[in-house]
Amino acid sequence: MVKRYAATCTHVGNQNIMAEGFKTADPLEYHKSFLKENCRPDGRELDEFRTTTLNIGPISTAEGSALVKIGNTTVMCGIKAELAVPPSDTPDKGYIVPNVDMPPLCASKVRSGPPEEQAQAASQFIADIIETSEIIRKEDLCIEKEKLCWVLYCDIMCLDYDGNLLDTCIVALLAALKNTQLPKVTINKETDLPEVDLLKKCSISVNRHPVGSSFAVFDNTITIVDPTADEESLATAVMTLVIDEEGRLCSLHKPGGTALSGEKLQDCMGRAVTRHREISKLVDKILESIKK
Amino acid sequence: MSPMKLCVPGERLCSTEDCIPGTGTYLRHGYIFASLAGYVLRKNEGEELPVMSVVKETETQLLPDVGAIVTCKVTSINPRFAKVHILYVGSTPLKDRFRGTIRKEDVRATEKDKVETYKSFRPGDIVLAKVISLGDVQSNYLLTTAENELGVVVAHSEAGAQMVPVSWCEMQCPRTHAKEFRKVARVQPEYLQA
Amino acid sequence: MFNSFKEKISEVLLPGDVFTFDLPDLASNVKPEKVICGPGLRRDGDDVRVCKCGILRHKPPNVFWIDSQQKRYVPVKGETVIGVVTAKSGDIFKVDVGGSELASLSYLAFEGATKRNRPNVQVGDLVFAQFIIANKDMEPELVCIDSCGRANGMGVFGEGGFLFRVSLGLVRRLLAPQSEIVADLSGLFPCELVVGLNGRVWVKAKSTQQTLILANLLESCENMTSNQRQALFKRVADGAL
Amino acid sequence: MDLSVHGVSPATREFGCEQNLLSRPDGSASFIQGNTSVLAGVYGPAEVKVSKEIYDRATLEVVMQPKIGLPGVRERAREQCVRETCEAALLSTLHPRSSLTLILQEVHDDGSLLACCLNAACMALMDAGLPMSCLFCGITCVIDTDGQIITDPTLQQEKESRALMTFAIDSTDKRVLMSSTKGSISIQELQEAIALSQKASHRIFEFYRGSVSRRYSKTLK
Amino acid sequence: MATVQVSEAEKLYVLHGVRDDLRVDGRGCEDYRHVEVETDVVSNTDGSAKVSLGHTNVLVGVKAEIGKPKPMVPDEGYLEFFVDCSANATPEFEGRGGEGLGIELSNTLVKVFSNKHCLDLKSLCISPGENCWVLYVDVLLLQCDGNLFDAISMAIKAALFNTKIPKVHICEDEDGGKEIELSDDPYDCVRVNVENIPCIVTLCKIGHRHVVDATLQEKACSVASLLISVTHTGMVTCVRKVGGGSLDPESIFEMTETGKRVGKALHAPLMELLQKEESLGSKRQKVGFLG
Amino acid sequence: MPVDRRRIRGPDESQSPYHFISKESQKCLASGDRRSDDSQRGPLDIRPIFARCGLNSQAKGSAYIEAGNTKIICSVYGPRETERKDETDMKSGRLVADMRFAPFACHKRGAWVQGNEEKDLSLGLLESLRPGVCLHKYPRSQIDVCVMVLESDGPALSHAVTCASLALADAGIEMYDMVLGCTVRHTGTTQLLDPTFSEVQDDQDGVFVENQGSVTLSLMPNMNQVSGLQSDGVMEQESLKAAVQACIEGCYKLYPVIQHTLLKTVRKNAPPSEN
Repeated sequence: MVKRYAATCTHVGNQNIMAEGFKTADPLEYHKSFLKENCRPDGRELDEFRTTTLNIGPISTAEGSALVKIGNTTVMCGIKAELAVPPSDTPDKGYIVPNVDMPPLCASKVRSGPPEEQAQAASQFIADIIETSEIIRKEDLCIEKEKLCWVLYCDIMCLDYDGNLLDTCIVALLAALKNTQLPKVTINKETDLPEVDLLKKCSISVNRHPVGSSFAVFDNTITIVDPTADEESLATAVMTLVIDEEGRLCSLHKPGGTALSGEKLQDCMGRAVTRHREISKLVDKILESIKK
Repeated sequence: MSPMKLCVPGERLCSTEDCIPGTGTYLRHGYIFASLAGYVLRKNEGEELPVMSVVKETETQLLPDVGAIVTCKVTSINPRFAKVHILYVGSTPLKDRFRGTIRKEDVRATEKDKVETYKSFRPGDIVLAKVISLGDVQSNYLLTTAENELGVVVAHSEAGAQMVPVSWCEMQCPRTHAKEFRKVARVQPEYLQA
Repeated sequence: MFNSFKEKISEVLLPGDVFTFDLPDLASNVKPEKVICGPGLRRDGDDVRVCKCGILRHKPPNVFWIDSQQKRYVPVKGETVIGVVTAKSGDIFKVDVGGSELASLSYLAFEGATKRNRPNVQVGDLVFAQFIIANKDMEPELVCIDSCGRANGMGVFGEGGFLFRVSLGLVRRLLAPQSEIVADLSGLFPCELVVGLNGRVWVKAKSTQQTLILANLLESCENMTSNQRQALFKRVADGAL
Repeated sequence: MDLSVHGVSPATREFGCEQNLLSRPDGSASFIQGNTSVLAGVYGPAEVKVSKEIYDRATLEVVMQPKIGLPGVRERAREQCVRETCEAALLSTLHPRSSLTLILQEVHDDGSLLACCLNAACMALMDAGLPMSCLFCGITCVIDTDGQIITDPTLQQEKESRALMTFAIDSTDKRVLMSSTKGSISIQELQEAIALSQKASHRIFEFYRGSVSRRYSKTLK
Repeated sequence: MATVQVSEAEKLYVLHGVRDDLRVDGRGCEDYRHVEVETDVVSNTDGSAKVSLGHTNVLVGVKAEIGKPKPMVPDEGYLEFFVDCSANATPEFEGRGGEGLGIELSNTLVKVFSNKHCLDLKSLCISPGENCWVLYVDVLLLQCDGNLFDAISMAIKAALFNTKIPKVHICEDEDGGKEIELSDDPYDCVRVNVENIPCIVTLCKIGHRHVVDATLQEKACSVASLLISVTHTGMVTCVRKVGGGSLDPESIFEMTETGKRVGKALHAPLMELLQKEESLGSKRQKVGFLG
Repeated sequence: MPVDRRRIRGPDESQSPYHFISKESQKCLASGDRRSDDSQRGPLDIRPIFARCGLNSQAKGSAYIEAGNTKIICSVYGPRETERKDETDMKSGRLVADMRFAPFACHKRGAWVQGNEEKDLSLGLLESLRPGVCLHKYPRSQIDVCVMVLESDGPALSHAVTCASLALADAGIEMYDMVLGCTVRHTGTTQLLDPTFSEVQDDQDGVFVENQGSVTLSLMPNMNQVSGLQSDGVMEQESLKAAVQACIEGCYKLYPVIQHTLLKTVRKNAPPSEN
């Protein structure tokens, strides 16, 4: 790192801006000077994820919860279950309602008020993933056809935003769902009202395990994995690949930006597959540890 | 070496009879109290009494103050003034952007009426400036570059290359050799690299 | 490259179309000609790339540009425009010319104006002025004098007359050296006609009625062939409309 | 691999486009793909709010209006896709500190709506005369239950499909600028779909050229 | 909050006056300004009252509507508060200027009044889990000259005293569905028991002492105030510190003591006044808004 | 009621399962004596507190507090440019406090949109913190304090105050004193310090208990000044006084923990050897 720093200084030449100043004054050049040497300002390789940590079930008021950190980026997902009448067009299904929120505490740029575009797009993205991968079978959420079903509110909140929101959200959602336990509900024949037995709880079956891998593209040539907030804002494009355990794509989400060649896409795909293995292992390990 | 004393805000450090209050402290009822969490420093600075201050690991110059040297980026210019974003106060980066204004008459010290902002700054330039006023309700921080050491330090030419200063009012593009006008800051020798 | 340009003259081009240098013919060892790129063409490394859609035009010997139809005006240095004074602040006027920001106009930039003798310009007045500064980095600046300090037709508009907007393409046709439209129009009614390159046209004829007829005719020229136009003008001249 | 898919040009519905049909915006276009129709309007470069000002480029905002009701989260996600695609094509550094606004009004949705929005957006940006480094087009593909890939599907075909992909493709290198997918897709299927979309893009860009030429032939003679 | 600018000299004058138990308008530290209460001032409400306290003027209207009980308490009705800070009261409220204060006031009113200790919420229940009375209490600030809370609380107590809720009959139709029938007779109504409804006393700390019913000028001289709501028995139902400053524990104890004493004493004359006005019935002389 | 178009909506109506708890399991929920959360805890003990500073990478300062099951996170941003300036901002800075509950923080799912109660708590937080911050040092700027209650089991406001003042100190914002929060639940004759959620619940059986209420107080321990005070319920003035005193004592019990947390942070960020 120290060596890199010196190199940056000479790059700036005789200007009386210190190396740290260079970062703020011309952040793009600063990052590019690292990428040229196949490394990144935080010392990572181009295809290296930040440390991912997971805490499953930290919130006792939620039916299921998980806290995920990828580097500094921290996301908490809490699952709250409520009872409702099934939708009229699919009377044998329940609801899953995911929302991603970026409250003002997660980043300096976020102002209080309704969610901004990024959070809304993330909500839609997560909703699409749930729909596509059938992570939970909505039929499993039905308690009695046409009468009663569960609504799973998956509230995903970013507590610290340092890039790569989508990957973190997917892991948090997956881990929280795996942690979710619903009480037993029966419908009382006399009153026609539901009766909830908090003593009998059972897990819901998680059907599929989607895992995301995000990439940032610099000038059509360099792709880096797991971008930080700085890297995201300087990159010319970002992309998220979501893969399930069978290696099928749940999503290729690239909301614009500069073009990406087929070969690069292929490389990213390969990285996404290994990432899936890493995350599955991590989730299983943590789940195992909390069972004990 | 004895362990350095630590304190949290609100802690009473000493009486004003023993010390002069420095940074990170405040005075109340004749005593000096800490206003920061950090290390307690007692320094003799040639005065009768030592100065008592509290320091954190990072510099706590959080706001541009009158007289402070700031590093800023020019965001827009018009014939009357240049608008800038203040990036640094001294050597401390600001986490949030503060806006400032360099008025035409504050660009340089001499021949003020002949100053043209267009020949002094361009959007994107990195400029060293000094805070002259916090401004009023409507305006931003008012800055000046009317000193030899102040002015443009980094600028890019039309061709996109970083230019080299050739005089106090001109910079040159290394690629096209075209010269452009700027209010150039004199490069201080201690920053020059071998 | 020159040849590849020539082939395309008067053709419609789209953004992203590229002109590459002809491979230098080693045998003949002819130097490639220089090309001057006008609006809508940009150098991209060794190539020239089209960035606006429109028709490729050529002005001998080697100037090429894209003639495109657009409505929003973007200030260009040296162009004359019609602006509306929207504010006075200190020693400048703020003028709306239809661009992305207001242009400034110094009160000294009028013929005969001095610090004591300020021109009589009010908020809401129309001015005919020329850009002396217009580029992406700066606030555009107008003047109402030429390089010799003469008004040269520029300044504040007088009473009466009618201001309306037409497309930038039509404006350029009106300002062409021998514009048929202008010739035809002035054949109908005697009038004063001021055309700003920002798509604003000011007309004043003898009566309000004539002014309005002229304005309407001009607006309808937008999408007419010259034959259609001449037919229309003839009907007006005959008093049919 | 079904080679026949690669052999023939992928099927698309009939296109229609009209530029400069609205008088208020600085650029406008309507784009029709079969029964799907979108109206686009562009304003700018215009004055920008101080809070949204970017010192070295224009600020682009995209607003998407559904046919019925008010825009929701889905529209916001699509706006993001369209905006970032446009940003890749526009030379927004030529108009720093100004605002560009693109409004997309859904007129009718009969499948491939996002693709149609992208096409309408591109035509409207061109109409406004905004400088662009290249053009882009949108193509939607679906994979039906038999594993067949259908380009430019109708709403019915979308409903019956098991996967849906929309790509934006640039005119210079025919690469993927934007991708938005739904449904489980194998990597092979993805590659086939991209290849097909790239093929289909030629057709759309041809249509763009024809459409613009027609417009200029009308006005500039 | 509506504020006035006070110079240092004025501040010192007020401070010294308070020290000597003599305020600028001649009152002692625990004296209220002249209070006027009038009920039944708005005809299209179910209960209303107007209170003026010095130059502070507030109008409260109560509207009773049938709503659904809250799921957690199916056998209770509830109150909803809305405070309208109209630009009439002070130009500062123009546009959205009064919104923040309005929310602050109504949130505090909820805390003070909307609990079962001060009002028998069960009496507002019509049929458990299905229907209940919702009392919409709308507060309109007509003029602000300090001490809004005290004036509003008196006005709310008076308006609730004045509130007449129509009697209802629940009848069952053939299908077993329930139907609610409102009594047509305007005299066939239920009254709200306002006995336990507290009054708010705001104490402003000025210098080392505190005053009740501070004017805007006095408020500007104070760093913090304590708002205490007291019932007729002298029970304290709500305490809140408001304002940017802090208080030492000793003065908090003194202030609660004063608050309790002053607050307790407020109830009897207020009730007396209300009952007297009620007994006059239609014979009473209406003062109205221009009086 | 306008519909929230910026979030994905669920069914129009859904109800918490806690409204339909069967009789048997209800008993189990309410079982156990008070102070069930920690058998060691006496009525005037606070819950063991876990506090840490500097967890948020984006904020100028941040803190996290865990007291029993109550979990609160706070970030401080600024001083930054005030968005809307007025005359008073020129002389001294503006403190802005925003307190929210995560939708999953309570038994009943909360809405994303900040409700009146959260606004009221934000105001209470602001008024408790403001006397402690040297705002005159930050002219023309604003300091934003954002508090998120991740899980609420007992007095959110008092812990939020403590957490926020830790975050302010971590941010290096100059303060006259730390601000600590404490809540006491008073029932009849007993006082419970730092009550859990079940302890502050009014008796659902509808038995009217005289002299019952809660007091939340914020204290600046070195100056011995109360910067915030809120109470509800119905209490005799003497009980109120006793509760206030209990809160103050509670704050002093809390102070060493907070002090320790801050000092640890200072030491971690800059080990003494380097100075």
